[in-house]
Amino acid sequence: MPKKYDTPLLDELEKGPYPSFVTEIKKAAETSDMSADALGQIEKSYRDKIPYWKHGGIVGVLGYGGGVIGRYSSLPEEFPNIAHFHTVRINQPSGFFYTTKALREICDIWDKYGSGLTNMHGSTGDIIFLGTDTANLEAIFAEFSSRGWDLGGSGSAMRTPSCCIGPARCEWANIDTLDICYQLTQEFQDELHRPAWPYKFKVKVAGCATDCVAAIARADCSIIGTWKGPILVDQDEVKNYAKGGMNIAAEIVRMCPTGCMSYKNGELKVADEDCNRCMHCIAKMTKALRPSGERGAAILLGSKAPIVVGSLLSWVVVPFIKAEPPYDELKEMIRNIIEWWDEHAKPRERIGELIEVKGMRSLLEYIGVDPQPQQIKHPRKDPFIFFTDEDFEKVYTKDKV
Amino acid sequence: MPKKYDTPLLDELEKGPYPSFVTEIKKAAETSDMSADALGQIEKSYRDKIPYWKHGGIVGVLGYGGGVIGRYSSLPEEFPNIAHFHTVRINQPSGFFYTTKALREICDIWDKYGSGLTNMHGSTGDIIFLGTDTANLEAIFAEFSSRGWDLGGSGSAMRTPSCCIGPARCEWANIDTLDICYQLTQEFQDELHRPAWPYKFKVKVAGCATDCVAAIARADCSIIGTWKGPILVDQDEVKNYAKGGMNIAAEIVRMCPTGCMSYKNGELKVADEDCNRCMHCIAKMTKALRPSGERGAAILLGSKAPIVVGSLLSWVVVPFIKAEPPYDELKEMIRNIIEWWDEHAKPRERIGELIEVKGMRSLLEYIGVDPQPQQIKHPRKDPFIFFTDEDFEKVYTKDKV
Amino acid sequence: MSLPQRQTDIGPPHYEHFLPPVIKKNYGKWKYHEVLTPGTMVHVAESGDKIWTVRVASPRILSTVTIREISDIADNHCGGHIRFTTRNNIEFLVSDEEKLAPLIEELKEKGYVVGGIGPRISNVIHTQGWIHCHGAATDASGLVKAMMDEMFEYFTTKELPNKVRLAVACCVNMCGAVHCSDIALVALHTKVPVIDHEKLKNTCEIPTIIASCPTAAISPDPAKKSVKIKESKCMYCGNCFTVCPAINIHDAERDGIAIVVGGKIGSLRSDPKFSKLAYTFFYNDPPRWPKVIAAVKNILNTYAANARKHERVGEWIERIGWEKFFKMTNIPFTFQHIDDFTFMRETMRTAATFKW
Amino acid sequence: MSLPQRQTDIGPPHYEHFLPPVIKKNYGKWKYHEVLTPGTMVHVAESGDKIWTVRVASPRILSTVTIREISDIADNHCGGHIRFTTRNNIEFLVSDEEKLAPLIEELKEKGYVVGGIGPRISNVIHTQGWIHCHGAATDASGLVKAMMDEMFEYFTTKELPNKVRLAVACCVNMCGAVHCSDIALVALHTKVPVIDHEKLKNTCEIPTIIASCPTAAISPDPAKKSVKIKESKCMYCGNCFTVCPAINIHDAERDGIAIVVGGKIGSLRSDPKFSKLAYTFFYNDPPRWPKVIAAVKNILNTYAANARKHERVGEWIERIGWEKFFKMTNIPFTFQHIDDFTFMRETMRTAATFKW
Ligand code: SRM
Ligand code: SRM
Ligand code: SRM
Ligand code: SRM
Ligand code: SF4
Ligand code: SF4
Ligand code: SF4
Ligand code: SF4
Ligand code: SF4
Ligand code: SF4
Ligand code: SF4
Ligand code: SF4
Repeated sequence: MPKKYDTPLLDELEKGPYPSFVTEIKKAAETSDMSADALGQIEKSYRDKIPYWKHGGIVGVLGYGGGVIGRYSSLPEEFPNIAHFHTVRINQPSGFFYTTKALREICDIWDKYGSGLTNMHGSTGDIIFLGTDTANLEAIFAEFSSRGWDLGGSGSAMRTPSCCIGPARCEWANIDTLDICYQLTQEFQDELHRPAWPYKFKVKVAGCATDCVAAIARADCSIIGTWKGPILVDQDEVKNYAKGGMNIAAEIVRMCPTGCMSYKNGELKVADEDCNRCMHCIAKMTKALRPSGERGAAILLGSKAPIVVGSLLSWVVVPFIKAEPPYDELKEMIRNIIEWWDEHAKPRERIGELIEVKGMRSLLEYIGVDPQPQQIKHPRKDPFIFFTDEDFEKVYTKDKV
Repeated sequence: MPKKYDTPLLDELEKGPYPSFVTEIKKAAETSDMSADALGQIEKSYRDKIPYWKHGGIVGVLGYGGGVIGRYSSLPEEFPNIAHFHTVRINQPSGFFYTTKALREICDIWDKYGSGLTNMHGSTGDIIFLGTDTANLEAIFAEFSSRGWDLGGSGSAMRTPSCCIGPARCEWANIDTLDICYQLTQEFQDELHRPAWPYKFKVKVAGCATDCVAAIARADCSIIGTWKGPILVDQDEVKNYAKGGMNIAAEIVRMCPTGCMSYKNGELKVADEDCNRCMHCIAKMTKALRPSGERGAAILLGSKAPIVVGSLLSWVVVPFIKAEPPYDELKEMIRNIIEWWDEHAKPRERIGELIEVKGMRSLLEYIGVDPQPQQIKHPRKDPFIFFTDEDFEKVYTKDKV
Repeated sequence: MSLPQRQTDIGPPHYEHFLPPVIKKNYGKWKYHEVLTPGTMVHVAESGDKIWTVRVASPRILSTVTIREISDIADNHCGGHIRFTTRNNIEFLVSDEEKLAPLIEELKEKGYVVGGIGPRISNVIHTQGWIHCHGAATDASGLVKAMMDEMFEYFTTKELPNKVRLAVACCVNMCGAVHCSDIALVALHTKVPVIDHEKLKNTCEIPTIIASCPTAAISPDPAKKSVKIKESKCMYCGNCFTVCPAINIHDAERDGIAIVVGGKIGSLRSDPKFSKLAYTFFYNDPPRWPKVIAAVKNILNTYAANARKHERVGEWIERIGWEKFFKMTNIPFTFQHIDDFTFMRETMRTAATFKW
Repeated sequence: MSLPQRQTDIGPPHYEHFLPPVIKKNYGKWKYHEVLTPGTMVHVAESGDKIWTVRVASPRILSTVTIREISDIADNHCGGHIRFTTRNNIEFLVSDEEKLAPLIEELKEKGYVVGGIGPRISNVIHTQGWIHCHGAATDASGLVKAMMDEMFEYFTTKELPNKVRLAVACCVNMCGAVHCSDIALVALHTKVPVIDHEKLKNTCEIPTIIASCPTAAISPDPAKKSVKIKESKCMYCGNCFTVCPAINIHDAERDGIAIVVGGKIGSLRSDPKFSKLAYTFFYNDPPRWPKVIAAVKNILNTYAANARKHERVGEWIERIGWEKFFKMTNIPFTFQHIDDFTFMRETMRTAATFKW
């Protein structure tokens, strides 16, 4: 029987209607010494208002350089069962779909070797198994991998790609997010497991600009589905929305960012050449409006959290690329992008930071992408312009300018 | 009789309907050797596509450190009369008003000592007298100053302030731009004539946010009139505009940036608490709409051309300050602003550049202005926040947060 | 006890193994969907097939006990299929309308909370906090729980003008979605870190430490074979602490929480936006951080009462203007709201236009 | 010949000496105005007094001959009063409607061009160019003349959706209004400057030169007691040349002109805006720079044909989007359009939204 700690502060957080993480820890603590000690230590943090964890050293499994985050209690005498409390990142399946069989299998492993606590899922997308001892890591890995699971990423490596539910259950997916996510994960297995890059590199795949996986804000490489054709309008369904009480003028037409819609005599029109495919009208009138024509993906690069140079959203680098199996063009593009980064970046420099330092032109030339107005919000303002002698031989030739 | 040069290229620029600077130079060249040689040298520049002027050394008048821009031909053998070709900056009167008597007087002086060529006016606002010899400078200054004129600014000094026509002929002036311009020029005479600051400091005064003197883009200190009360609407005049063919919904209401106007049954309404005083509706319907209530000025700082850190527009520092004679509060505020800059700036560092380096807080605390949301477009995004221990004693006290 | 044969570089299981049959059949051929209740929706395929989704709140930290329990429920009603959302909710999927009511009934019976679909508050993206991270300036899970207890109705019933995405990060590394969320909490250190010079000497690389500082506040201290920090340049980001455990950034009394607002991710109507500082600082006040939660409620309620339909928090604020936002919410405006460095340039107002 | 007694620090004459009587009387009490023709307007005071303005184009470079001539005209019709505008036009003011026609008649007779009021093109803010500046990469006055000859009708008669503010600067110091103009020309150097090491050694201060470079391209060259420039870092701004004449930035073959668009100064409808790069480069082609002028006309005509009433060039472009602007104007999009350094951050697109 694991030890019982007095947890008056945490107990407060079992009250109230929303599901409680404290309850979860207590459930695990009924059978796990680790979870029991974790509960005790967390209560102490609640009292003292500081964490009691130490930096991780390098821990992991044979042949891999990542996938485990080392963690140690700074009070190992007081909480001996969490002297080690490493997390294991297991690469989730595309779209976070599971069978209950699979879930039970992984629970069995974790109950045997770990704290019985998980995160379903971590912010990057992995299944996070919270808390185990260094001694258990090889066993855990053998159990998981023999059943078809593999570790996720950590360290200066490809990080576990993730995606929105896309074509599995969404009418707006322009690309097969689940498949792209899976194929890219497979493609970069070596780079995912053996950190050899300047820093982390995250990939997220969203089926449309609604971006239900936050690709544009949280992935070095944000792959977002888009289309080129017109929006098809079903006027009968438009009438139904109006009948249903929707104020189409106010809710749709006025909110269209490009002002390209009109609504007269019950008819909704889109001036397609002015639509920028923002998804608003489609999302709010899904029965009446749908994209059509050529589908593909935009590749945006660079988003990340604030450290070191301030948070970034991803920048459009490839406005449109075909994304159909076997995804050769897409894979090659991403490989080239990473190669450019790997070649030039300092340690702990994300690709967004590097693009700022080296300039977008350096990247675009390396990956063979033309400059296009679709890449920018607006052109430069200040006339501090770099030219190469070649530019004058090829672009700014006397006969042209 | 001054020398005649062959000027086939410049002659081309006498053709066409718009008034020609070449014609002006030729007019002056009829009696001025300097202008004649200038014409010759400029023709040569047109042929060779480079300027033939050298950097100026330090030239000026006794007791002054500025007001004259030294300029020398780099081809003094070929064009001996412009071996020296300095410009003299004379401080223009507020609003660029003149009597013909005054104009003739200054023409007389210039014909006697200079090239007979002027710029009415320079971009900063001065009357620019283009081209004279070092030997003439003292005489020119004596002639001008004895008749009530003084030199304008140059170098690392207060630069000649300028202003829009304001109350002299404009119904929208919230402040007396001409008087403020005059009073500030007088206040800073010493600093204007004797460069002693880190770099140039420009002041421009506009009567309203229409900014007909480009204060917000071209003055380190941009003083712009504004008001706090509601917009008064004359509904009869609104009707007249409608009758006159104005599409009030499209041209006024839809273009209001804050969306605070409505137009129903021929009545135009403004939700004043949402109006940001952009001036659009007032400018386009001047007979029907006018500002009312408290008047004052906003002080914005920092605008400049791109060198070195990129062009800047001025930033709001004092959103509202009373600007009535004798302008004590205004003058003190500007003095304090300059003092802060003078104390901290490196040589050739404009105030905008310094604010970026030192932070807005440093300036605001020095001049005793509170932080206000009116100073910003939006608050910071990244949580890289500086605090002082004092902040925790005064602002973030335990009882409050 | 012998271990099974390990495999390497196999990647995750192929997702197809886990897709419910109706999804496999209609993959990529969905036509439209309808939100039925705050916790249920139906997607209709071109074939006419339908799939009903029931969404259930999760604390994200799940014990295996709970995972087994939801597996049982999925076995009972969903043919043994289950999924999680990108915001860590649990989704139960059924292809037969009749199965919907019994599923929901069992969920409610077992205490699960159904909701989070449509224009309301869904689960909170958050981070490890005191539960697992050495850098945490607060606890993330506790804040989420305290906040969601108070926002509960917006998960289960009430509507808002649009989705409101909440997030919590326990330090400025922001392992979550704080920088682009409608309303988010981010924990701050506010004191210059303290260096254990003896320990530093033996455990850390000085060049790495120096390079880690975004504001170049750190320089070598050759006498001590250590480093020193220029106080006026430090903004307590903790990056030096991340690369070197001998530098302690924690301070129980001065660690605290800021609230940022107005971020978004989707491109609908307006470009993705960063969150901006609303409340500068609250002291840590576990277990329920009442002032923080009240502040979040203040923002949310003001938004709910004033935004237009479909307007996100950031879109509403930009329409009314930040000065009006501060006025309506009564949030004190401080020096800390004004940005620093080159960021200042884009964030200061460059027009003499004001609301009073 | 003895000089008059000099005075110092007296400042400019007081403006009141120069105001026409009707202005003195109604100072600060104007009620409204009406634009009557492209070159005339009337302001009406609360007192009922009126003042008519006739605006006349000026090349800004005026000989004393011309100043005397316009003084004669002002004596004939305007009681000896005259003014200039902030864009260097000449304004004749009359307080009596009857004086208007004879004034205009004399002006036209003497070849003056009346216009520039209302939604059209007014005079061009510009700089010294080859006429007086050592740094000029082009001539400003010549470009203005060539341009205004072609835009002439927009000064004298034709209307545009709104005012279109033109500017010309002869180097990137931009002694004018280029950075916030609707359409503007800015001259560029495009080659790394050439250093005369012998001269530099004797005439310039090395630390000042190094500090002058915005991109830190300059470093000491101790061997030569001079400096060296790292070619890949130099963007030819000429700031080093400004502080040191031994560094030559001029290159007759590679100096040229860029066209920027979409800037504005007033806050009407939208915030003041910076101009942005449209055409990257034209070779200098005096005396009439036909390709440059054609390019300006292209932009102007596309704007005139497509913008809404009251929309400024920048407002029109922002409404339609830059990709559409480049498409409609057929301007080639180049690497040079994409911004560098930290400026890149704010100017790259951060949304997967596109027009094709
Ligand atoms: C587990 C997780 C948070 C969670 O509760 O979900 C996490 C946890 C940590 N992150 Fe993170 N990050 C996690 C997702 C993120 C995200 C969000 C995302 O991936 O979508 C971000 C923001 C996006 C980004 O990448 O910028 C994020 C930005 C960081 C940073 C800042 C990096 C930067 O360049 O700005 C650090 C600091 C670092 O790398 O030194 C960081 C560092 C860490 C470390 C390893 C702390 C450290 O310095 O050693 C944390 C380990 C905590 C622990 O003890 O378990 N973590 N981290 C997430 C990974 C789970 C998973 O694999 O699925
Ligand atoms: C005469 C004038 C241009 C004109 O044709 O009107 C002018 C002419 C010169 N400017 Fe200017 N500037 C003139 C208004 C401006 C303006 C516009 C304004 O004041 O509204 C600007 C942009 C606004 C600003 O101040 O940033 C301007 C920004 C510069 C700069 C860039 C300064 C910066 O910090 O970005 C320089 C370079 C420098 O100071 O070294 C400069 C330097 C120069 C020098 C002195 C060249 C030099 O490096 O020595 C030019 C002398 C030309 C000559 O040979 O006569 N001039 N200069 C204008 C002054 C006339 C007057 O007194 O009325
Ligand atoms: C299930 C999920 C995808 C997944 O792979 O797991 C999902 C699913 C759907 N999203 Fe989403 N979104 C999901 C995360 C997101 C995210 C990402 C995030 O929050 O981190 C976003 C971006 C948020 C942002 O912009 O800050 C997101 C922004 C949207 C929007 C845009 C709302 C808006 O107008 O701004 C829509 C459209 C709508 O609601 O009209 C949308 C619409 C939808 C639709 C209707 C798409 C469809 O046709 O199936 C799905 C049900 C909507 C709902 O839950 O109300 N989904 N959705 C995610 C559910 C998270 C959750 O548990 O609540
Ligand atoms: C005379 C002058 C002031 C002076 O002190 O000299 C002046 C005078 C007037 N301006 Fe101006 N503006 C003058 C330079 C400016 C400038 C400064 C500049 O161009 O460098 C601007 C800012 C330009 C910008 O935003 O880029 C300027 C932007 C305006 C506007 C705003 C137009 C808009 O909708 O964006 C108005 C309002 C309007 O036209 O409806 C305006 C309106 C006016 C009014 C109607 C004000 C009034 O009630 O008297 C005056 C006559 C308008 C006209 O010329 O069409 N004035 N006006 C300047 C004449 C310059 C010239 O010769 O053409
Ligand atoms: S990102 Fe687009 S395709 Fe993916 S789930 Fe969201 S709405 Fe559907
Ligand atoms: S997708 Fe967006 S831009 Fe296009 S019509 Fe719909 S609302 Fe307008
Ligand atoms: S800035 Fe305002 S007050 Fe001054 S002239 Fe222009 S419109 Fe009139
Ligand atoms: S001044 Fe501008 S914001 Fe105010 S009502 Fe008029 S158009 Fe709208
Ligand atoms: S946000 Fe900071 S404290 Fe929280 S998990 Fe990430 S690195 Fe750790
Ligand atoms: S906390 Fe951040 S800013 Fe302060 S010294 Fe460390 S790295 Fe530098
Ligand atoms: S823009 Fe450059 S070249 Fe032209 S006058 Fe100004 S400093 Fe001289
Ligand atoms: S021209 Fe400009 S960028 Fe080039 S070296 Fe000189 S100062 Fe530096």
